[in-house]
Amino acid sequence: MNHATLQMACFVVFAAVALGAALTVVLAKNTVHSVLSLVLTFFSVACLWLLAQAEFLGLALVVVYVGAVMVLFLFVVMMLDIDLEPMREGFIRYLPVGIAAAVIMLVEMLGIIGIKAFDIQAGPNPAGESNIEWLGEALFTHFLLPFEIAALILTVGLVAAVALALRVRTFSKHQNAAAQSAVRAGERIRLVKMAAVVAVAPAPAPEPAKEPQA
Amino acid sequence: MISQNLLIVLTAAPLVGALIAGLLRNRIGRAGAAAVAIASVALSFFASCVVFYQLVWGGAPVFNANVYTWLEVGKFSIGIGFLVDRLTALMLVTVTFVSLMVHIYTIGYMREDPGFQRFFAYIALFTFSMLILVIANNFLQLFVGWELVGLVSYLLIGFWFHKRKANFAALKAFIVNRVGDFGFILGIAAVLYATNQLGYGPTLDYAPVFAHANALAGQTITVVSGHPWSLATVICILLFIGAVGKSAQAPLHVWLPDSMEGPTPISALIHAATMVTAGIFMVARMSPLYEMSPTALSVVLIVGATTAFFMGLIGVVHNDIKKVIAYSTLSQLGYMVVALGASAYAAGIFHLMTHAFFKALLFLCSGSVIMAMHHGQDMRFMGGLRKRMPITYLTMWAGSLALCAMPGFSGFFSKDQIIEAAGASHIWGATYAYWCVLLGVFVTALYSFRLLYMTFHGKPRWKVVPGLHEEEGAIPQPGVLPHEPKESPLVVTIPLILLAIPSVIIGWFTVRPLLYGDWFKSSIKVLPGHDVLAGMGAEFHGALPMFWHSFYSAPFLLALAGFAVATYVYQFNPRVAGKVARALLPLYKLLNRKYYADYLQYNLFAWGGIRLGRWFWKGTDMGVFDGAVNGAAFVTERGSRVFRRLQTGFLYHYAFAMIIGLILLLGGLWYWGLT
Amino acid sequence: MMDWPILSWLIWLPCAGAIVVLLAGNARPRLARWLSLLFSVATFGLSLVMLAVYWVAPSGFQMQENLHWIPGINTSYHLGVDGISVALVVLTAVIHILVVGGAWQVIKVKVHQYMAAVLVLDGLLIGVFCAMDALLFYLFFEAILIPMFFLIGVWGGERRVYATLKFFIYTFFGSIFFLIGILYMYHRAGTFDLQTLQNFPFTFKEQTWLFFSFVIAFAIKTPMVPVHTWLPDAHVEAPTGGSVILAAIMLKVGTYGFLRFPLLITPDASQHFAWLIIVLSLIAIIYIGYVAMVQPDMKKLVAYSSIAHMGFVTLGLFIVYMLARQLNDPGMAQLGVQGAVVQMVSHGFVSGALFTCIGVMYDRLHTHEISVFGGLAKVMPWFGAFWILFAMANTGLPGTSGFVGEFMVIMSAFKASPWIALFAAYSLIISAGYTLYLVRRIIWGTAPTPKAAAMPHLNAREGWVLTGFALAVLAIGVYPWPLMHLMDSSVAQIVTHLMTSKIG
Amino acid sequence: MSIPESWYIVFATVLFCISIAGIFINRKNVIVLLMCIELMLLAVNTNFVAFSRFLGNPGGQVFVFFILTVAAAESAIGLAIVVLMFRNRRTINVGELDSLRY
Repeated sequence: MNHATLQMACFVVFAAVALGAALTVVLAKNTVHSVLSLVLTFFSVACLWLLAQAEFLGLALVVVYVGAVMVLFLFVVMMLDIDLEPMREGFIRYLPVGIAAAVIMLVEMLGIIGIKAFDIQAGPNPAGESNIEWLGEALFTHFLLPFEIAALILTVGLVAAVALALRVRTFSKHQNAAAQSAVRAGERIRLVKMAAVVAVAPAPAPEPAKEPQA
Repeated sequence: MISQNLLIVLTAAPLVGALIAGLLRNRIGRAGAAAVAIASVALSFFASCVVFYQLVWGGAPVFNANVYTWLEVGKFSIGIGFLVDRLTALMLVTVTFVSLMVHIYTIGYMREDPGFQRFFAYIALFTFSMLILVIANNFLQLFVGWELVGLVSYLLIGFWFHKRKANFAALKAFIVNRVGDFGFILGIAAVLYATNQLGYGPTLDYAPVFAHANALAGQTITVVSGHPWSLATVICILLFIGAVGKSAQAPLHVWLPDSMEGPTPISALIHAATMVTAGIFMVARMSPLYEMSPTALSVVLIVGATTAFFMGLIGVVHNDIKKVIAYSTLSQLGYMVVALGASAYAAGIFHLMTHAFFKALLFLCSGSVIMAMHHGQDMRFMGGLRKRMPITYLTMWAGSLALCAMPGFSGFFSKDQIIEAAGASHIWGATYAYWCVLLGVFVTALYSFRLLYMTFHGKPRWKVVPGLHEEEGAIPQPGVLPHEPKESPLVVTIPLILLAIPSVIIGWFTVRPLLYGDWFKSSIKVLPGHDVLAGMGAEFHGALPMFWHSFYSAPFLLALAGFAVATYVYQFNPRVAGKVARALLPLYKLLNRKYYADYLQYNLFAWGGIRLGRWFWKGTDMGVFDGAVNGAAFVTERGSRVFRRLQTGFLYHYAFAMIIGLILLLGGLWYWGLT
Repeated sequence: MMDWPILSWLIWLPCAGAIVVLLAGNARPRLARWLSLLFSVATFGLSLVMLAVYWVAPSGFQMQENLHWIPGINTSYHLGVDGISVALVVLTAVIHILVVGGAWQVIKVKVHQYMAAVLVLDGLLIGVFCAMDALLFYLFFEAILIPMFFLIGVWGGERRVYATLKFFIYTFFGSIFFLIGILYMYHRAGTFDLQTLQNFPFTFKEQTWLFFSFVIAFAIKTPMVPVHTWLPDAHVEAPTGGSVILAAIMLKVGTYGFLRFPLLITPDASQHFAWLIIVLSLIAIIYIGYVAMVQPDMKKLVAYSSIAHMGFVTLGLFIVYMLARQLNDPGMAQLGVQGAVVQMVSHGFVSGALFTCIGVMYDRLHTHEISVFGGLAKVMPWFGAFWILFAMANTGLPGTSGFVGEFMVIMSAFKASPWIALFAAYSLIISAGYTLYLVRRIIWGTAPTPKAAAMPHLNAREGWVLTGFALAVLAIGVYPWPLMHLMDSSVAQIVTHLMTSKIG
Repeated sequence: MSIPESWYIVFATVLFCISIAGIFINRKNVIVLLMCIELMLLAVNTNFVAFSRFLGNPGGQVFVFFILTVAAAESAIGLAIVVLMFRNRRTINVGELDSLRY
């Protein structure tokens, strides 16, 4: 078994795992299972990317997606008390439709891409040895501005997510330390002048309601 | 030389008077307004006399110059200016004199009217407009004056604007006049077309147009393709349509009887003496053009003759004193038009002048009677006023005799010559015209004396109820007066006397120069072939022989017959009138309904127009045009209602739509290829 | 002096004034009124300066300003005025003073915004008449919709939403075709400059398409007959000032557009389809006259009469080909075009005055219904006199401005064809019919109700505004020569230009 | 490297189609929908990686980098919205969310 065959075998294995996991994502009854299958998909695809010598992205996928995003999904799924039953209705009814759509699309896409693309072989790795160096050079020269903007988008996304999910409990009692320390003497007490309470005679019976004016 | 400044003063004085009397009416008060207006018209009259003198005896040449340029486009320019020749001068004097008399008379007639100052402003403005018309040296200015007199006429007919009938009469007068003006402005356009076509430049000035009138001979214009019409005929008939409107010839006469809703001085000034004669003046002024078209002259002749006879007949059956005189005016205008048609322009103008005097006199007399009757105008409730109003009585007799062409009175000289001219003319339709005007004399005498008898003679058919107060809004009973009728004050009777004098005598010394003395010189042009007056001049030996000769002539005998019939029927045997009316019921009805012209006008044009407008508005405009617009909006809205059902709001439907779209897109790409 | 950008000042001074007026705020309506009067008078003063400069030597386009605007598409901020523009700019400036004066106490809510909208309109309308670049023209042409939209939509009557939408969408619909036309011309000629486009040799087929794209836009704006129905609705709902500007100036934008675009850019197609415009104009004159006669609402009546009068303008503009090309009579052609432009100016004053009069009546009884009024001659004598004057001007009485243009158009139309003149002259009858029928019902007679009998007299402000209109109407009617002199050379140039065919 | 590019493409295509089917099948569970979208992005990214490798152009990988960034932000916000939605409506069933209906 030479190097190439090994690579191909690896590809087939990882691809098969990825596709199987993806099917589970789609078909699983329990959302938690779906999320976990998605994690497996990401892992397998990351491996495929490694096979394509995109080491940085493969690792990034594992770190960012599996490590952060998928955990977030898991949190949400587990945190929310979701009644899954109504969401499963029509599952069987739509299964053939979904498969049909998927198959049609697959056929169309493959048809467009054509079989002629099948025997293209890659040249030597232009990145030399270091994929990170290669990518980093591009990222910090040509794509510097988009890179910075991407950072900004992430920040905005973070802030937005927090702002959306944050719940302020208005009815809870809490101290406002800033207000406490900023208070002045004059504001601590307020004297209110009020008229003395005088006993009033009972009000006369209200007149019958007038006819509304036309 | 006539000075231009004098002419400016002559024309502008009444305008200034009108503006002062109108705009400052509260500042200067009633007396002030009257004084200003009268002074301005008197100034104008004086200036007219000066101009007349200079032109006739002073040997001044014809004045023709522009004061300022009104319009200038490229080579084409029109000015506002003056053309003063003898025709103009005669008109100026007549107009300003009658106007002055009416101004003075108004002081008495309108004494108690709250619109006193307004009235003076209007009549002064009218005088100004009339002067603009008369003194014009181009077609545009003629049209300006033409329309302005129409405006003032409109305002004056509707002077008592709280009266519904007056409002409608004013509206009718303006619109019917506009029908005439419609033809008139097209006539002006045709003149411009002709000048442009014949190569003496686009111009609307009288001088070049008349000078080149001969060039019109043989020129044609194609209006309906395949039928070239004589250009001169088209121009003249179009212009004549204007005259038909303004001078109230059939079939556009309907407005004039209704215009009697206005105050009587107006009926005298505008609807008898001056404005309605504008058409006559215009045709006489355009004589060089009319001479080029015998067809147009025939049309003029026939229209005039028809009006002269048939409108006079209506006068016989009416009982409203002013309406009778109004129909008489129509008839007399018809006479003048006949004269024009017979190419006896001078006779037409002559009759215009004498008619201005005696018809103004008749109207003012009737006004005096109406004042005495407390604004009652129905002759059936008059009678026996002879003793109570001697001056009015006498002057009205004088006016009526002049109107009936009794030998010696001014009307005799003018009218007789018209009848003779119609008889002498050889153009197509002249025979018809001759018989019309001849029989018209009988009719004229009939209604004139009928009027006199019913008003002044016989027993009083009114009664006096001393306690009667004329309350606001109370309908006064006809023939019931609060106190005895009495003679009008001096401001009323003096104009009557002053107008009666020329009505009686002016014919004696004007007939020869005006008709046979080439008095008008260049201002009127007659082709030798049409010149009936020249032929008549050969037999004319002076006013006195004409006077004597007339006692054997047909017109006199007919007038006498009219007098006799009227005397018998209305003085001695009043019941005959009713019997005759019953015997000739269809005819009586036809006349009483004024040949159904009003009926037609009211139902066909007025209501028909409104119906048509409603139909256009509701049907075409709201239905079709706006319906299309609102329909487009409606269809869009309804369509949207349907299409918005696609927006289910379910996320997965949008996702499905996207995916299906993607599948279709990919399918398309695959099928048609990427390029 | 000549380098001073007076046209830019004329356009942007009132716009800047609008901002200043807005700053005065809602709480100080008095200040807002006086400021807007100040700015409109200042604009008028500037327009007089421009008039004086032009008057000295009236020929061609003067006071031009040409700045790069969007160099990428070769469009420039190109302003300039010829005699026609000068007349219309001065008209705009005058009318706006009268509108500001007319709105003085009538507008009670959001005074500053109202005045600002009026001032912005002032500037933008002047911009339309000064633009010498097609795109710039289009910009101003569209922009005037916005302040008018607010004028009707905010201060309008009960059905103002319907009227505003109709007005806006209708005119906008037309403008889209206009924009396509402009873009096509740019595609072909590579420039938006009007004078270049006027000399660009478009083929006949191109001209036909361009012609209809222009005509749809301007016919709606003018408005011409089948596409006129937005105008009565807009007028009925608009506040007085809005109506005055709409009738007096915005309609002229449409006819001015006819003059600058189809007439000169697509002369051959215009010649070929002139019959269509002439027929529509004649229909406007007669048919709309009948429609006007039966309107129960004064504003609708005057709105319809405006349509009829604009028929004279389009008629005067489009008989020019018959005269200049087929009959080879440039003199008469010039008379027709000039008559059309005089009619534009005159109608500005007359219709503005009529709408102001209606506004005066509306302020008193809060309705435009004819049947509510009566006997104004007794109730408000001075006002009645003004009414009569303007009504007479509307019927084209000589001595008022309404006559001059109609007279000139009829005169030249007779040469083109007696039939055209015949139908055009029918206006004499029908306009007298509807106007005086209105006058009979509201001025003469007696007041139908005690309320109508107790209407207060004209106040000084109303009196001055109406006097301003009256003076203009009479001045043009009595002495139109200066107006003609102003435009003579420009009109002659136009006629000379369109005598030569573009397709050889 | 000996794996043909077409393998990657076919793999990505199949992955994409699975996620398409997933959207149809799980049309009411918004979390699974979000996960399907993640799968789609993964498929696309795989293509980018493969193209970048086979064309020797770093652009594709840079793009994947950005997509990852944006997708991370997107799913974070998406999940936050889901949480909010659940808090307000006590459900995340898409079939009950129709307030944008006509």
